[in-house]
Formats: sequence, structure tokens, C-alpha cells
Amino acid sequence: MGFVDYVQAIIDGLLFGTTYSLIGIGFTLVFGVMHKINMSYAAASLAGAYCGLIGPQMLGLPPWSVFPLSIVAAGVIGYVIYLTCFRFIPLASPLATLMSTVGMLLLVDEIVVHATAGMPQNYPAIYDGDPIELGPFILRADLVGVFLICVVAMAVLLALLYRTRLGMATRAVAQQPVAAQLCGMRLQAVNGLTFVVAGLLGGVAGAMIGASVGMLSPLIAGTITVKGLIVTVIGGLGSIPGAIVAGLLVGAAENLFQAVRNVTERDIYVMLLLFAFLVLRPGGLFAAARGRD
Amino acid sequence: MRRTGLLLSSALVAVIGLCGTAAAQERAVIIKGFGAKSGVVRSFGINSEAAMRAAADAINSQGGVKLGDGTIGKIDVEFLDDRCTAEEGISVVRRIAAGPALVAIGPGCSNVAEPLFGVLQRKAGDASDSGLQFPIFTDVAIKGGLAKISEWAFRNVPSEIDMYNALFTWLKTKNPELKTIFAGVEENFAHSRASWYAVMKEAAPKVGLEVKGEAKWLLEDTNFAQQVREIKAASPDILAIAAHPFTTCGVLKEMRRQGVKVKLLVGLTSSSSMETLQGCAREAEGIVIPTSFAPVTKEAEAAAAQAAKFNGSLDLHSAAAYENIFILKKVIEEQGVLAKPDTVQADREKIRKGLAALKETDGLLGKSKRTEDREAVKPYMYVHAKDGKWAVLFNPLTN
Amino acid sequence: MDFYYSLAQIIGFHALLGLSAYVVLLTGQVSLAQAGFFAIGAYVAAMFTVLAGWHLVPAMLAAGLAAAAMACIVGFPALRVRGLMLVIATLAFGEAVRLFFFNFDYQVAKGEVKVGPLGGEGFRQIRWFPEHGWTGLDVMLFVWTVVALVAGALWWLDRSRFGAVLRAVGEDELAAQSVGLNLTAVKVTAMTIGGFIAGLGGAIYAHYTTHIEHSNFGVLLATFAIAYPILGGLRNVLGTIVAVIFVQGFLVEGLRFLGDWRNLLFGALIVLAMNLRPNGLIDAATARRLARLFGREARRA
Amino acid sequence: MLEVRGLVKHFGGVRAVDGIDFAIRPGEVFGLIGPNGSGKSTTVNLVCGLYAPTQGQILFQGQDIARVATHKRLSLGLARTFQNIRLFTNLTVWENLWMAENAPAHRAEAGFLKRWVGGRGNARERISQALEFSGLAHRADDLAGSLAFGEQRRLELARALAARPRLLLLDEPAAGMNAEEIAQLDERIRMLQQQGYTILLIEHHMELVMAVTDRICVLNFGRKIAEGTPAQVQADPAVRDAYLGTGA
Repeated sequence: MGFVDYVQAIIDGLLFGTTYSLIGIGFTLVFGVMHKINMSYAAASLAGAYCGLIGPQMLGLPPWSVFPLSIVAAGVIGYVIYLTCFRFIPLASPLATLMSTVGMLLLVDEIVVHATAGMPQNYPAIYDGDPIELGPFILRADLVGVFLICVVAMAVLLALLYRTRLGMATRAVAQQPVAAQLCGMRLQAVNGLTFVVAGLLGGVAGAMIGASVGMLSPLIAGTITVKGLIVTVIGGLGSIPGAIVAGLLVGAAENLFQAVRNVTERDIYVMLLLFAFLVLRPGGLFAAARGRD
Repeated sequence: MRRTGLLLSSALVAVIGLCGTAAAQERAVIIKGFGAKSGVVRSFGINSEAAMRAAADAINSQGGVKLGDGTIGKIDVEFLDDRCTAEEGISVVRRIAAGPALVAIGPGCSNVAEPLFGVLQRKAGDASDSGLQFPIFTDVAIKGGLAKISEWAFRNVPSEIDMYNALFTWLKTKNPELKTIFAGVEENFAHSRASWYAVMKEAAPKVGLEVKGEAKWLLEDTNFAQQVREIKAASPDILAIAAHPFTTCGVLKEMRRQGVKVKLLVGLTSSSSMETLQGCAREAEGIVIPTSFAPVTKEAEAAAAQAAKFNGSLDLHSAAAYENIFILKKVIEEQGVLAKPDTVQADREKIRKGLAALKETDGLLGKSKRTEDREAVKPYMYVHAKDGKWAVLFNPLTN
Repeated sequence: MDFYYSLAQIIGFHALLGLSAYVVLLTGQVSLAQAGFFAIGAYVAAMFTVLAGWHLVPAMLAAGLAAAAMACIVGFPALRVRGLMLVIATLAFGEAVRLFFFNFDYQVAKGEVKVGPLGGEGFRQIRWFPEHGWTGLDVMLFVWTVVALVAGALWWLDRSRFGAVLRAVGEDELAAQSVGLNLTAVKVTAMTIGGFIAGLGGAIYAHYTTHIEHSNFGVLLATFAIAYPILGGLRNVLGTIVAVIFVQGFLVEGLRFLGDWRNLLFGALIVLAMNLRPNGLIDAATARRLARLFGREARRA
Repeated sequence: MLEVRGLVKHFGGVRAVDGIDFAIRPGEVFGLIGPNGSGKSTTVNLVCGLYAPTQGQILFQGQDIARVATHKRLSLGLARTFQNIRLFTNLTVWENLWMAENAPAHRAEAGFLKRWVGGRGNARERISQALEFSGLAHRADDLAGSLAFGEQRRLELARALAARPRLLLLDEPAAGMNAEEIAQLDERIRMLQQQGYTILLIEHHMELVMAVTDRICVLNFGRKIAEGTPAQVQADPAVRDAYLGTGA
């Protein structure tokens, strides 16, 4: 293992890390608005991607149709999750929503298993050509594409949050739920819409994960959930730029650990690093400035 | 608890009633199947159940089983889900053992089989050992050497050591230009690890293949860029992938992206199922896998058609479930099992003795040998992926 | 009958796991490290009975103490983080423990075979119960004695000042400090007690399954550990035990006759339960009714 | 009793407290007043240890406690109430009072085990006295969260007193109270003074402050602008400017 290999490992990790970023943003978005965590988010995103497969596999649509279908499906699933796990549970019971979304995670996963008998499903890549060579380094061309799509999705999200009325409402509800209600915003509607938006984003993430792995399997859901949560907290809860950076960081770090040590020890170091990071910098990378009480 | 029991017993009654086999002059011979019908290995459970039902149906429609007192027994199969976890596997078998079942067929996962066999009595008849006394005849869980844990454990799974030894020998004689072998191993799956480190890695040097090392990944990994570069660096003639379909496909796809080619791909026995082709038919083209089942004989074809009627497909795992029912039928008839409510424990002991005494069993592909350790040495053949289907590459039985 | 004894054993060690999370949850800490402590207990106890040939009871105590020591060490740094950050930090720790056992080999020759933990292959033949001729009934009585002792101790603790202190810290750390409660001491003590209980549970688990491997102690188990007290409600230890019976006895075993539908219903019923009873199966009102049932004046209005 | 020397606290670039000195004598009721944002609350939080000072000393009975952990300050004899009441709302009234049983006096009375895992018996008498004093005896077994606002205030005060402090910090105890309740509070503060408590009172309600305090320190923009008896402070032009906002 030489220097070139390590750099290459980091490059691979960075590219793959974009998918972690997308999942992390979804977690962070819901947390930012409701101050609650939606544990079923990653599983629902993958379920969206699975739904996308209905297009080409059962309706005879062209392969590219999986992408838009995945995104729409994930948005719908996001709203269903809002209705079943958040809408009717009192705000004052954060543990109850934690648990209801865990139940949802198990349910969504099992629905996917029942629909596919647990078999891996082929998922189309967004680009199927040769890799890009940069000197001694190789970049997976499709991952560069995934990276760009992720960046666009994030940009659209940021524009939505900061340039539209919905975004303003979302941020208002996030910061001052009572005041926002007094200003005539319908809390439930805004919360529900946040889940749809987060779900749509999750659909992009699910589709991109499917495209970059080349397959979907219920096996991925657990890993992606854990990675997504890690990214969310490293980035700082509620911070979108934080989630983006943290996703890339986690992707790069785990690949580097794997290159330096080996695959069986890789995750120990990721976990210990995370533990140390949280303890030393409890606010995350982009912690919101803490005011006086 | 009582309610649970009540629900259960009413459900049991319902099942038995529906099957309609418990007619006046006949007696039900209850055989339970268990394995995973939830989670990522759900297809194993579906196929095993279908195979067992198909086999039972075939036997029942041809006159059933002749019991010790001359009555005709009809085989009654029910399949229970253990979610591929040790706890539930043990619980399911204890539940089965508490009922009228004579024997159980399962489990699907090696990580259930290992603890489960540990719960059984180690030496039959050893009064100082309070382990469970119930015969289990495994169809799927394939990790090597498990049946020696208990004398109540029997398996009808292929012996990987024999298959890979033979496969490598055949490959080497067929293609003498193949000189080196490299492996990809799913490190956190006990069976995959054992298949490489204890089986293939031992077998390869015996036929003069040079082992160039192994690339490692985990069961749920999604990014294989690094491992494929290791494969590229080793540039072996043969790449052996000791992994399950999900990561096998992941690696194969990454190899295509990076343009890494090897002369020959060898896969894990368990990957010779539909899953691999569902996930990556294009990339898996040409992969060679030794397997203990393919519909190459008349019996095998008929069995596959039967299983399809019960909404399952016959592969190397579920074919064993099918065979097990027939083996058990033979044992029951030979040992004079009565299948009466008051002879349950004696019948189980008879089945255990009968299974232990077997030296040879009939299978869909031909005769299998039984070893001292209660394992099978099954006939095998080599299949390869061709045009999105598994095709027989070489069948030592007919050639 | 043996099946019900076995089921009672499962409920027993899951109850210990749930109670370990219950103690920690009282102080407002949602810990996903309990599966890690459970794993430590399982491996340590199994190593003592299989490799060193100890009796199960001292081995269990050693397992509990080892897990408690680890929990105490983790408690200190984990104090610095709260809320979701703590959930993830403890998750990371629990996973690190699991992955440690994934890489942990320590085998000793015993007769002609080697025994002991062997990395990804796991640790097999932990057969203390059958080797000592314990029947299912014996094991169940033993397990439930341990559960009763632990639950009783926690019940008593709950009623003591320390129990109220745990709840006070869980409710308002600032106020707790200002009435002179040492947050560090209280939280680390809760963590340590939780670790000890999880260790006991792990020890029983290892001897129940006879074979343990790292993958048994993953995030799913950690989630279950906190699910029990949350589903049951934090009013008292009974809630946790009721939740374990609900999950293991009803959702897992009781619904088995539903076949294919069982696992689908599993998640759906958890979602439904939280919608209908957001404060747990045994919430304040139920606790009051129970108290009245035992002829006592309700303490909490 | 309590002496604060050159106390400074910065939050980022904001100088919330910017060099304050004052000294409280044993047995007196000392008022700390000032307009919103003048640094009163920050000062209290510094004294009871929720924040660490950027600079300066906090001497309590001659010992610098600036770096002493928050919970230890109670055992030194420093107890407080909060501006926005902080009770353990899911514990009963009785249990709220039980929580404060960690003062040196209690340690002398009961051993470690008895104090921590002992039952209610050994605290019963003391706590009934505290309940009697605050007029909450009839609600002892109710959840603190179910009390009326005024009752919650009284309970919080009782909780602080249960620790038998030498110095009592009252952070805006009159906030949200009606005239009648304030009159009761006035009476209660005087009673506490008679019982020998030293009190640091932070308050907006001028009538109350002027009525009960012996001396007053006035803060504005994190600095002390006046100190003296109520009469002296009322006469101080700087104080009037600060409150009326008219530039001098």
C-alpha cells in the first residue's frame, strides 16, 4: 500500500460519501423542523427506490423511469410515515416517536422483503461507461454523476428552504412553533410538507444508492440508517451543510481505515472516532451557536 | 401465556383440519419444517417449505407411509419461521418438540443451526445430559462440520470439501493454463469464511494452483473499489468469490466498471440460486459453481415441477428439503414408527436411530453417502451462469 | 411444557436487558450501548464456565461486574453529550464492542477440540445447563429468580430517594444540580447499574443459546433494549416486564400462527402501540389503577 | 458572607457581566436590580455555578468558589430558586423536597446508604415542617406539575430551604404574582431574615425590593452603577437614568 493507494482510497470514499450525505440531510431536515428523529427514514428512502423498480419490471417502462418513480414514491412514503408515526403522537413524547419510527423501520423493511423475497434486485446505473482516469487515479464515472446529482438535489433543497414561502414557513415552524401558528401557519400542514420534501430527497438518495451499488437489497437498510445517523450528528443536528461535509468525511474515513488496517477492523475505528468526536465536540461540525439562556 | 397456547392449538387444529389428511383409517405423520421466512433470506424459507409440501404431496398421493402397525400414515408438513435468529430457532424447535411432530427439517441459517445443535443432547441416551432429545434433519445450513455437535443432529447438505476438491481437479485438467487463484471473502459470515479458508484455500494447492491471497469485505458492504483493485493487482487466473449473492454481485459489478477480468470465476455453493441471477445476470455470466442440485435427472425435473406448484423453486437448498422428506419416509417405514400420540418420544428415538444407521440415501441426482458424523456426501455437478440461467457445465455422474 | 419454560427464559433475559436500559433511561439518557454490555456479559460468563470451568453463578457475577466496569468507564465521556448525540455516541460504543468480539480470538484446547471465542466464527458449545443436567424448569426458575431479584432491587431503589434522584436528573439537569445533586455521579451510577444488569442478562443469554457470535449483539438488539422500557412506560419496572412479555411472548411467539403475516405485524403493532399509548403500556393512569388494586392509596395523582 | 470581586463573563463578544464587585453581609437581604439585559441573571448563574466566570473571584465565607462544581455549592450553603420555576414536574411535591436532602446538615444526621437508598421515614419530619411552612401540606402527594403557579413558587422556595442554606438566592420570585401574593412573599422574606437567612434577591418589582432589602446593588450593561440602602439608591441620578433611559 503506497501513498497513491491511500489517496485513491480517499477519492473512492469521498465519491461514495455523497450518498451518505443525502441520507444525513434527510435526517437533519426532519430534526431541524420537528426536533425529532425519524429512524425509518433511510429504510423508507430505499423502499422508494424499490417502488421505482415497479416501472421497468412490471409496467414495461424504460429503465430510466425508475429514477423519477423512486423519488415520487419516497415522497408519498414520507407523508405516510408522518401520518402514522408523528401526526397523532403528542409532541411532548419524544421517546414515543422514536419508538414508532423504529417500528416503522421494521415494517418498511419487512414489506420490501415480502415483495422481493429478500432477493437482491438489479438497479440501473446512471451512466455505464468507462471510469475517468486522472493520472494514477481512477474515478468511477457514474459516481461523479451521482455526486453531481446529489449536489443539485441539495441546491434545490436549499433554494426551497430559503427562497420560497414553504421554506420560510418551515424555518419559522422550526424556530418558533407557537409564534408561527399565531402568524396563521398551519403547523400540521407544514410538518407534513417537511416530511414530503425530506421523503423526495430520500427518494433521490435511495435511487442514487441503488444506482451506485448497482443493486438493492434489504441488507443495505441497516447500514445506511446507521451511517446516516452518524453523518447527521457529526455534521451537527439540523445543519444541512454539516451533513454534506460529514457524509464525505465518513465515506473517506472508512475507506482510509480499510486501506490502512483491514475491513474487519474498519468499523471499530469509525465507531471509536465517532465516539471521540462526539465527546470532544458534542455540538458537531457545524453546531448552532449557543446563546445565553 | 395460556392465551398464546390456546391460539396456537386452535391454529394447529385449523391447519390439520384444512389439510384433510387425518381421515379415519389414516394417521398423520407430522413433520415440521423451520427456517427463515422473514428478512433477507426469506427466499430460502419459501423454497424449502414448497419443496417439503411438494414431497409430502407426492408421497401422500402415492399411498402414504406404511407405519409400524400397518396403518397408512399421511405426511403432514407445517413450516415455521425462525427469522434466522438463534433465539427464535431454539424456541421454534422447543415448540415443535412439545407437540406431536416426530422430526423437524431445518434450519436455513448456519448461525441458527450451530446454537440449536448445542441445545440438543450431545450423546443420545446420556442421562447426565439434559439437552433436548429431538431429531433434526437439516436441509439448508451448510457451514461445515456442524452435525458432530450432537447425535440428534443430521444433515443432508453437500460437503463443500469434496465438491471444491473435485472442482479444482477438474478445472486444472480441463484448463492446465490456469495457474493462480485469488479469493474474495465475506469476512463476517461464518459460512463464507469457512468456504474459503477451510475449503477452497486448502483444496487449491493440492492441484497445483498458487494461492495469491484474498480480498475481504463484509456481508452488507456496498463499496468494493478497493477490493477490486486488490484483485486487479493480484491478477489471478481464477477468482473464487466466497460470498452471498448481494456482495458477489456488488464485486462483479465493480470489476466490470474497473475493467478487471479474470480467466475464470468460481462462486460459493449457496450462490448458485436465482438470487445471483436476479441481481447481476450480466456480470455473473460464466461464473462456475459446484452444486448438489440441478434439474438434470427425470426425478429432479419432476420434483422441480412439483415444487413450482407450491410456489417455490428447487435449488441446492430446497432440493435437500425435498429429499429429506423421502429419506424420512424410508426411515419411518424401516424402523416401524407408529406415529401414535403416546409413542411420540419412542418414534423420535427410532427416527434418530434410523437416520444414524443410514449408509446411503436416495437423492434427486443419485445416491448420497452418509458419514459417521451424520453428514452427507452428495453427488454434485458444476453449473455456470449462461444467458441469465444456470446451465450444467459438467456432470461427473453422467460423464 | 418445555417450550413454555424456554419461552419464559427468553422473556427473562430480555427483561434483564430491558431493565438495564430502564435504569439508564430514568436519568434521561437513551443508551444504545446496552447490547454492548450484554455482549460483554455473554462472552465473559461463557469464557468462565467453558474455559475456566467455573460454576455459572460466580461466572454470572463476574460477567455483571465486567460489564458494569465497562459501563462505568463509558459513562464518564458519554456524560458530555445529550439527547440524540448520546444515542449515537452510545450506538457507536456498542458497535465498537460488537466489532471487538468480531476480531477477538482466544481459544484453548479442551480434550481433542479447541474451545473459546473465535472471531467471526463465534463461540460455540456453551453447554453448562445441559452438561449439569438442568431441566428446562430448573433453568427457568433460576432465570426468574435472577429477574425477580433484579426487578425487586430496582423496585425498592425506585421507591428510595435514589430512585427519585434518578428521575429528577432525567427531568431537569439544571435544577438537579442546583439542589446539590452531582450529575456525573448519578448518571455514571445509573450507567454502571445498567451495565451490571445487562451483563447478567448476557450471561444467561449465552448459556441459553449455547453459541454466541458478534452478529447477535447488533443495533437491533440495542434498539430492543430501549424499546422495552419505552413501550412499557417509565412509571415502574413492571412496565418494562410487561413490554417484554408483549414483544417476546405476544408479537414473536404468540403470533407465530399467523405465519407470513407475523413479521409484518410486528412493526405495525409497535407503531400502533405508540400511537395509542404514547406514554407506554403502563402509564400514569394504569399505574394508579394497579396501585388501587393492591389496596394502596395512589401516590402520584 | 458572599463577596464578588471583579467578576467578568463574556459570551463570545458580548460582555454580559463586566467587572462587578459587591459584598453581602451575614443576615442581610441584599437586592440586585437593573433593567433587562443588565446582567442580573448572569450574575446569579455565576454565583451558583451554572457558568464559569471569565475573570474574577466569588468568595463565599472567605473561600473562592468560582471553580467549585455547581452541585457542591449547595453543600457549602448556597441554594437558589429560578426565574422561570424549575421543579421536577413529574415528581410529587414531597419528592421535590426530598431531593434537596444533600446538605451538610443531613449528612451529619444520616449515613450514605440511609440518605441515598433509605426510605422516606427518616426525612418525614423535616419535610413536613417545610411543607407546613410553605402551606403545601395538603398537596404533598400531588405531582409538582399539577400545582398552581403560586404554589409552584412556594414549593421551589421550600425546596431551596430544605437544603438549609446559609445564603438564599431568589431569582425574580415575584414574577407573575398578583398583589396579594406579593404581599405574602414580602412577609415570607422578612420571616426568613428573622430566622437568620442571608438573602440575595434579584427582582424587577421595585416596591418589593425597596420594602424588604437592607442594601441594593444596581447593574446596567454589566456594570455596577450604584450601591447603597434603598433610600440612597432611589436618590441616585445614575439609577434614574438607567431606568428611565434619559441620557445624562
